[in-house]
Amino acid sequence: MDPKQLSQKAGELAQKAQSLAADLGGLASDAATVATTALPQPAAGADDGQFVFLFTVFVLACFVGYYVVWQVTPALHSPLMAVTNAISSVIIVGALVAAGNQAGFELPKIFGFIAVVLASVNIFGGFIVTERMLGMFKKKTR
Amino acid sequence: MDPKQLSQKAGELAQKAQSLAADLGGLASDAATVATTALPQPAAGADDGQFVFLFTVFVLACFVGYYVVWQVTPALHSPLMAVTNAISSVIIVGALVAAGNQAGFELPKIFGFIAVVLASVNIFGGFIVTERMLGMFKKKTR
Amino acid sequence: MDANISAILYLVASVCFIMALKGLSSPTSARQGNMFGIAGMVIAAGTTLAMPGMISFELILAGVVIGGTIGTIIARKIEMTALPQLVAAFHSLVGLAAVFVAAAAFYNPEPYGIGLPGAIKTASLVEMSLGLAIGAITFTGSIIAFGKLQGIITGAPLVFKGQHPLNAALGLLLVALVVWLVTGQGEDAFWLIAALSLALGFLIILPIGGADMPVVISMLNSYSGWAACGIGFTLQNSLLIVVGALVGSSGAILSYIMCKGMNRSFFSVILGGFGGETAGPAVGGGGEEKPVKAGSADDAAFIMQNAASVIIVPGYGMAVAQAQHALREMVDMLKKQGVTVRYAIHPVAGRMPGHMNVLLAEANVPYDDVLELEEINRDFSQTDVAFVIGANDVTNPAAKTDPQSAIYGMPILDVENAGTVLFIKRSMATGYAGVQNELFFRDNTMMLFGDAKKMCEQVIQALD
Amino acid sequence: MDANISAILYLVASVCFIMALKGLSSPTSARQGNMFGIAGMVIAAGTTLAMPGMISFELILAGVVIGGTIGTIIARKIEMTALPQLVAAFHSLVGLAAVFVAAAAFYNPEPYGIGLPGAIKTASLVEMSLGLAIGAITFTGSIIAFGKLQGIITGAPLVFKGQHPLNAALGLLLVALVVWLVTGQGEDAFWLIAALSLALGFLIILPIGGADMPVVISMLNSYSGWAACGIGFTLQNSLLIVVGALVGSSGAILSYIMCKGMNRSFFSVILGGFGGETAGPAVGGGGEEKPVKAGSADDAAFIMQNAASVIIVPGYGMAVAQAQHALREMVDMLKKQGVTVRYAIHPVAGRMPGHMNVLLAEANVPYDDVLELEEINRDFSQTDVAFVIGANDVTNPAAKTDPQSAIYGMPILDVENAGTVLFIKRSMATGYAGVQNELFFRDNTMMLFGDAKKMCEQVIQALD
Ligand SMILES: NC(=O)c1ccc[n+]([C@@H]2O[C@H](COP(=O)([O-])OP(=O)(O)OC[C@H]3O[C@@H](n4cnc5c(N)ncnc54)[C@H](OP(=O)(O)O)[C@@H]3O)[C@@H](O)[C@H]2O)c1
Ligand SMILES: NC(=O)c1ccc[n+]([C@@H]2O[C@H](COP(=O)([O-])OP(=O)(O)OC[C@H]3O[C@@H](n4cnc5c(N)ncnc54)[C@H](OP(=O)(O)O)[C@@H]3O)[C@@H](O)[C@H]2O)c1
Repeated sequence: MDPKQLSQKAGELAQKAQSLAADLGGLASDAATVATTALPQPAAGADDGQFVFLFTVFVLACFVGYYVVWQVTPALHSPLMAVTNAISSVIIVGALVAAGNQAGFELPKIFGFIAVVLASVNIFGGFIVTERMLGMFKKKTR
Repeated sequence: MDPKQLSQKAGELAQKAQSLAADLGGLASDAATVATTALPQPAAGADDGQFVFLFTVFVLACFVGYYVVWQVTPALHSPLMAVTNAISSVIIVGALVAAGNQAGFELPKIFGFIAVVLASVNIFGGFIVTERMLGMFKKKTR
Repeated sequence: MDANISAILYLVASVCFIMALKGLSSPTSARQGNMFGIAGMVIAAGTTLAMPGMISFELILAGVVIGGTIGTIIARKIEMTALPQLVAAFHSLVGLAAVFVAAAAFYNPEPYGIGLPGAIKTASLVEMSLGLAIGAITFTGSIIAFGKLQGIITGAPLVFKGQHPLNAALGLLLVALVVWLVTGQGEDAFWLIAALSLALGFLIILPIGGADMPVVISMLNSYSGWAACGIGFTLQNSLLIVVGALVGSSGAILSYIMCKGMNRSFFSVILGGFGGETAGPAVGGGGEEKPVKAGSADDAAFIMQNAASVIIVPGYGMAVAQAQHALREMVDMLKKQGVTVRYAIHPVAGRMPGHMNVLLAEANVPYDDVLELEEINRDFSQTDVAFVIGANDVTNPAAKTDPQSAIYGMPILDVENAGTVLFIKRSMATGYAGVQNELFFRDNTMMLFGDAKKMCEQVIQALD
Repeated sequence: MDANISAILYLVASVCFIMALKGLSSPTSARQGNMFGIAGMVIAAGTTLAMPGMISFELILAGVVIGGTIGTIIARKIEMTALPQLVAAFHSLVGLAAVFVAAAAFYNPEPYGIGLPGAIKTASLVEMSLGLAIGAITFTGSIIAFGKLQGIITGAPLVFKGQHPLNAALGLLLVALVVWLVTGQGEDAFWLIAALSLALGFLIILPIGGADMPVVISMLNSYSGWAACGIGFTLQNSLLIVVGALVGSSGAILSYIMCKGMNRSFFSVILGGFGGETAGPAVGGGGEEKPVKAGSADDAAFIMQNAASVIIVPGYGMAVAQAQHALREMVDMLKKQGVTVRYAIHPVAGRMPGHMNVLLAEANVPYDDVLELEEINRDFSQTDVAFVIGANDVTNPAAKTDPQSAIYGMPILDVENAGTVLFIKRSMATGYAGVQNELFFRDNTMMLFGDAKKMCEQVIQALD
């Protein structure tokens, strides 16, 4: 290897080292951003904390459900059945995600579509029939 | 610069480059671990999500409070006042943290101590006086 | 849409649903409550549609239009007497929808954030299969309930030997399949679970008698609520948790109220084999030897015209005969002639909770004339006439006097304390519980044999 | 302890506190409810003590022993008639404790995870100063309430000109100080807020009349509940949020019930200047010219002995005279002589909600003899004697007939419908509302002037 070649190589190496250093800097700053903006990812710890919160919500919602249902007057127990039926169709939320998340006509999308249809029957039917029932209850006109 | 020197330098450089590359590899893997194990840090986004959950808890708790208090029989409104008084002393939780978190006798610790004393008066006093009141309510003996 | 904004909107929707049920605490606030319910549903669906991943809306639009139209037509056309069937039918649809949502999530789990196809998180798979199984059981179970209530399937309990061991074995098999699904993530396991659950739905509900169907529907409703909670945990969605808890409590409490009203344990209902005598007028009990005082519409009209106060006790027969309108006309005429008339409703009169109230409301009876058992039971002793129309078990004093009776312990309306008791029914047949009613043979009882509607119309003519 | 375990334990504590209030829905379940409350508190404190950062426990132990002893002694010694004062006194301590917790968090924010000294998060600082201000206002406000109820401070409203503008100005100043604290993080700002809030507590409560104190205490209670919610948000602690919401609703609903019982708006209570006539027997209204029929204990004994039914209406005077035991003895004697005796309680009789119920319970009156206004009001017309002991406003028919009256619209006990009305009071003075009671001048009224307890004892002697 002659000095010229060598010096050239050395120059190249130096350049490479520099670019490596630059890369490194970039990566370091990337790493920093990643570390600081860290989105709440489904890591084990975070999930657990989430679970406790969800469980808290669940427990409180059970209390609310208990009180709110016991306060329903017996005369309106039929509308109650109809309206809870309609309300339980919120699972349409899951169906919407399945039906709207991809383009095309794949299997999950078809499933989502069917679920949307079924849930819609229930939602419209349930609320309308409840409305019809409730519309019939009238006070004495004196 | 003679070739020997140069080749030495080049060798050094190459070594440096290598160690740089190694560092870089380490950093990259660090970055990866950071990114994957990302703990839920108090970054803006995570905090907000927490807020929504806490707010959900708050709303549901208000419903529970509404129902549970309206169901209290008017005859027991005095015990209700006494027991809510006792219960509102859960702020002792904050006082305990202040009084137990450091050794020594600094100002915040003294504050915590005073708060513990005050809250304890309330907790013991409140529950005992409620118990006394409730103990007096008796059914007709026939 | 930002995840926080959508979380807040979901919370708003949850509050709307709570308000919807809260409204039902009184007839005056109930319609407003229903509006809250609709608002909640619109907010929930709208929020979901506005979420980032949503890119194609044609199918959704088509689905809502199709489903919405069908639902609207059914709800508008349905007769109020067919309510129990309708609720059962709608309920089966919720179950089927849950099955399809589970399938969609199984084949394309990414948008739900629960893993990749073939690599779904264990917890999510367990919850998913729970939702799938409950959904499928609800589907077939509700279909059977619908058939029984509509009279397509015999209301009699279909009992065969070894039923309960078979169901238990299938239940164990179901658990094994879930384990297989979780470990293997296979399609086969998924669809086997679905098929087995569909079969279980049939098997569990067939042995239960027709008149117990409302308890069954409420129970299934409750289960599907708890399943929704489970899905809410998977998707970290507090809306589903809140709604699930509401629906779950509602179903559980209604089942409890019904069981209490019938004085039967929840288990005895679910184990089935009760209520064979429901379908049509049964081959009358062995009591027909004893003398019975039968009367005509004219007699009834005369007695009621000369009474100061009358209490009407409607039951399942009024619904069968669709007699509520004729009844209300009759009452109007009596009122015009100065008779005080009120209605007494037993908590389990008819075939679903609140059944009688809705029918009377349909016939324009003001709800303040309609009283619950506790409110009116003491007044029978100061009443001249108890006019029992198509009710039987809910008036049977055997519930108080005969510890051997199937209905012993059930609270009853004390019609026997009234001056005269008029009974409209077609025969001497027993009611749902299959217990003979000794009131029929009392001195102060007069039987008015015939269809409830026709009898009311005849009384109206006689009153004219 | 793991953060999740402690979160679950906090949830358990929250449920315990909910059950504590739920228990109060009936006297039979109430004591069990109180046990739940105690359990909740133990769990909450225990969980906190087991958290990682906790290293020194001597001071805590000392604090709990000292505070616990004081609290126990007070609660055991206190007379039941002094309940309103006691609640006020305890309440002031909660306020002061909140102030000290805020100070501790300000000087050493790290363990609370809200920042470093001098660099506390803005949101936390705002919430902290809110907690501080409400705590300080509660402290001095409750002390004044205590003083007024105990009779140390005059119950009369202390009104001076420009009061409301002054309070408003101080309120604005408070807001400015909070802004200063948040921007500057300075100690001065912190303590200025504390001082100003203490002053505000005095100024807001002094102008409010003595008998309105229960409303004030409930209101302060409610505020401190909401403040606890705020702290819960800061510390991301759902226990504090749930408890805060419970206490907040309880205070708000009790204030509402009291205001409704007095038919006054919440605002009119808070603006003060009402109820000057409370302290001691006032210089009688201008009505003493009209003739009044005064009777003796012997007359009263004779009338009641010969009655079939008597309704007792207790009021604030019974509490003042501590007459409940003598009253119960008198009632026992009447019952032995075959008289039906019941008690009628007005929702705002006495000086705190449920005041009369506790006093009667103390005197061993069974709670099923004690009826609420709605339950018994219709029965007065079928009753021979209404025996009103130390009550006045709650029986005043001006609430129904005189739209000019201060109490117009307040629901009242219709004692006037009874055959004879007996009134025990010391003079012709008005009650808390300062309105003359025209019942005193009716033909079927007999006044029994004297101390309630002494009068009962005389009636007992006469009955013997
Ligand atoms: N409401 C609920 O939620 C619910 C739920 C589960 C179970 N159940 C059960 O259902 C029963 C309800 O009691 P109930 O008194 O309403 O009904 P019931 O005891 O079943 O009696 C109904 C009577 O109506 C008569 N009837 C039928 N069709 C008629 C017609 N067209 N015209 C005139 N009469 C007619 C029948 O006698 P004839 O055949 O002689 O005409 C029968 O005796 C209870 O046993 C209860 O436990 C109710
Ligand atoms: N309960 C609550 O929560 C609450 C809250 C806020 C306000 N308030 C107000 O408090 C009032 C309560 O009505 P109330 O009828 O119970 O009381 P009241 O109207 O204040 O009357 C009490 C009467 O007791 C008499 N009295 C006082 N000491 C007595 C003694 N030692 N022996 C015999 N009689 C004595 C007084 O007349 P003499 O001076 O002639 O003896 C007075 O007229 C209402 O105006 C209500 O709005 C109540």
